Amino acid sequence: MAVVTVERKPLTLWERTYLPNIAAGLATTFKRMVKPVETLEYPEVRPEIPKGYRGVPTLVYDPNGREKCVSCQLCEFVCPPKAIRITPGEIPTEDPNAHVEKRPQEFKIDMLRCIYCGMCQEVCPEEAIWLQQQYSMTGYTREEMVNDKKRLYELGGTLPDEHFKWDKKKAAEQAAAHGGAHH
Amino acid sequence: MFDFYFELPLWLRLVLQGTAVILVLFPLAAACSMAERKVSAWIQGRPGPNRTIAPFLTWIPGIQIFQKLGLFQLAADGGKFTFKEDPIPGHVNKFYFVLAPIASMIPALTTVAFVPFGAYFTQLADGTIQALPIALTNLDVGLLAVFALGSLGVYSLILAGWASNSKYPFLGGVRASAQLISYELSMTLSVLPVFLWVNAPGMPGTLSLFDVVQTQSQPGFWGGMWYVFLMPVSAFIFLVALFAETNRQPFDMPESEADLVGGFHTEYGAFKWSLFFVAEYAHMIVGSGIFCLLFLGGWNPLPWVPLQTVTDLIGITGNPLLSGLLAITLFLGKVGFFIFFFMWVRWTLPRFRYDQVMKLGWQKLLPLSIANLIVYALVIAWLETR
Amino acid sequence: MSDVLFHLFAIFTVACALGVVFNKNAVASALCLLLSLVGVAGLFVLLDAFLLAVLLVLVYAGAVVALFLFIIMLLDMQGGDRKKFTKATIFSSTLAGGLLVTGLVSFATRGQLETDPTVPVVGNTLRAYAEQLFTVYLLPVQIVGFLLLIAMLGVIVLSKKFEGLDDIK
Amino acid sequence: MSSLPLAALDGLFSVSLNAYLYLAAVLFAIGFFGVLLRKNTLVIYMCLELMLVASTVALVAFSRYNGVMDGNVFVFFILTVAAAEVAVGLAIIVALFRRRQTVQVEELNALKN
Repeated sequence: MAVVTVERKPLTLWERTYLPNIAAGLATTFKRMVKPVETLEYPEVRPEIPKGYRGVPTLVYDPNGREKCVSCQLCEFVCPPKAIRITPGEIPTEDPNAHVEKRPQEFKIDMLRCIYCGMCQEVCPEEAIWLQQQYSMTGYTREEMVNDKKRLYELGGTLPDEHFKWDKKKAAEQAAAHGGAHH
Repeated sequence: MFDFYFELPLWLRLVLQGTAVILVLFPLAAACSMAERKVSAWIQGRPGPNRTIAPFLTWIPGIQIFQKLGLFQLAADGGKFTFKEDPIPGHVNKFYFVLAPIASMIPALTTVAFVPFGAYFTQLADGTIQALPIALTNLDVGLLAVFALGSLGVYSLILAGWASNSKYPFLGGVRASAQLISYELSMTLSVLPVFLWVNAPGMPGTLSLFDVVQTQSQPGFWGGMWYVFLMPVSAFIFLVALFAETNRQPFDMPESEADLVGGFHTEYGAFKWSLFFVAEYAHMIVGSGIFCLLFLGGWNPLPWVPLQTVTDLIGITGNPLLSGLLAITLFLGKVGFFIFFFMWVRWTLPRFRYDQVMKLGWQKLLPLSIANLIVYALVIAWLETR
Repeated sequence: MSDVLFHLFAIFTVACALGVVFNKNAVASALCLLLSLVGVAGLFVLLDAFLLAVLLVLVYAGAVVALFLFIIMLLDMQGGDRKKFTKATIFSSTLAGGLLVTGLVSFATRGQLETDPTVPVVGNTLRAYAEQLFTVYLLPVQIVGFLLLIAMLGVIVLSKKFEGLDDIK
Repeated sequence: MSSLPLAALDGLFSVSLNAYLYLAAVLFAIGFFGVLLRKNTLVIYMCLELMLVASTVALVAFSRYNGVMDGNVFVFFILTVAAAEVAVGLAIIVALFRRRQTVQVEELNALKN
């Protein structure tokens, strides 16, 4: 590779006093000073959270109000700091969602351990756990910093769903049962 | 109206005047610390301290302006400094450790005595208007006295550094002594052309700061000219040396938060530390005041527009009180701009390394100021013999 | 009142001067010297020599003592004198000092000195000093200027590091 | 020049010249005593300065009481010479310290014997 030597122009006497550069610097800082401030008055003015922000992990309902989590425990398994603890539970047969078979009995995320890596969201086959826009978790005790199932759903709310995979499965089963009777 | 005042004994009047000036200077120095925080914030695109407010005052309409300006933060800081626990580390030399911050206040407050803040006009019996200085003392050797007392300020820094008995403060103290001696030379030499000019034959032979301003408020092109136009190099050297003498960035070698933790005041806290702080700002105020008096026409509003033109225009020349107030306002306005300039420069220029500070002082500024002095001496001599 | 001020300043100056001599710590000695000089400046003011008072503070207190402190810190001396004074030293120096005081005081009292306190103040203006310095004392001024130049050169030479010289030790 | 003459405070300039001379003598003797007594070169230097200052007190007092300027002008020269002397002296002390690691006069005895 050819080496190109760039001739550096020697500074003139006027430039060597650094006065022109000092004046330019003063002008820059002064311009900066008359511009409006760039910080937000935080508790009153909240920053605009961009889409895809990875905040606190939460659990979500689908638009029908069904818990999406099926307690497969993949997130618990993949979680690097082991912040997630899931107690799986059966869904009783009289429940309208009985065809999903399982849902978490208890779902705890220890926010003192969570590193906001988003792997739980990545791994979830049901798109049930989402890192949403909530970015500030505070509490007075260690216990307060552990989000249980109720709190996780409170934080998560309902997200739109395009797949309705369990409904489709139920419909398919029913159709199969029906069709089977016909054929 | 104020006759009763002039009937008081001299010593009582002096004490009252001195107290009044200190009572003005102290809050002014404290206000500078808040100004510093606000200006720093604005330059960095932040609003700065704007939340603190005394809860029992919130009902007053318009008080939010002071809240936004951080005035209550200032009061809170002052309260904190006063009432906070003030531990003395076990390894220090206690007597000198306590003495140092007190010693720092002495030159800071005494130099003010020699600075005239303004002038007022009185009508003499024969109808001529005479300007009189508003100052504690109008010494013939006023400027020298300010330099002399100001140069004592270095001892508090040396003492603090030495008494702290710890590496970084010690280095800060040593740096302070070397830096302040180095720059004092250029500073003193830089003002000599001004006094050569003022003391030229036909001019009042004096070192008084008031008379320097008076020579800048004459009618005519040469009479009304501010010395910053006449002697820009002098003004520049004086300004740079002033930055070095007040330990402001980019010459903050004694403090050097970057490399010496806090320099000479590393071991200090609470009230003692705040005394150093106030002393530094008081030095800044007095230094800017001297600069304004020497080079920026003191209390004259504009170059070639002396104060008396303005007072004549609005018809308060005969009123000592109003003309005096106007002069003080103009002067303090200029000083305020300089305080702002100090802060402005702080966030513009990078800090020097210590060897660069020494090199600049001895190898650049000192020869420059000597050359400047010689040139002006020759020019003034030539003008005289012409 | 100037009587009272004189006594105050005199006692202050002498006490601080004694502090210079008797302080074990060199830094404390230097600070005592500083205070003593301030006292002398006060005396100058009482004698209506304002310019000299200011110059004394500017040159001596501002620069010389600061230089002393700088050197003391640069050399980082622990304490002042390492060895205790011998009795002979103390005795002989006290004797010499006492003799000097006696001699000077007797000399000062014996002469017929003009002590008229109503002499008008002359020449506390800058102009008076300047006229004296640049007319009567012009040659001394130039000689002193030359001396300063030589001193500066001497200091620069002295503070250079000499290479290739072996230690005398 | 109308700067506050302190004597005007009570309208009487009552201290006699002898008082100033005594003071100068005592100051000079203290400096001399210090030069003889102390072992630290720097302190000896300070005592020398004290002696010089004592002489300036006498000069200024003479000048004031005789109504002449010469004593005051002499103080100028004394100040200048003292400043030069201190600069050179301290440079010598630093050079000495570099070489011998001490500033105690008793240990600086290379010329002895």
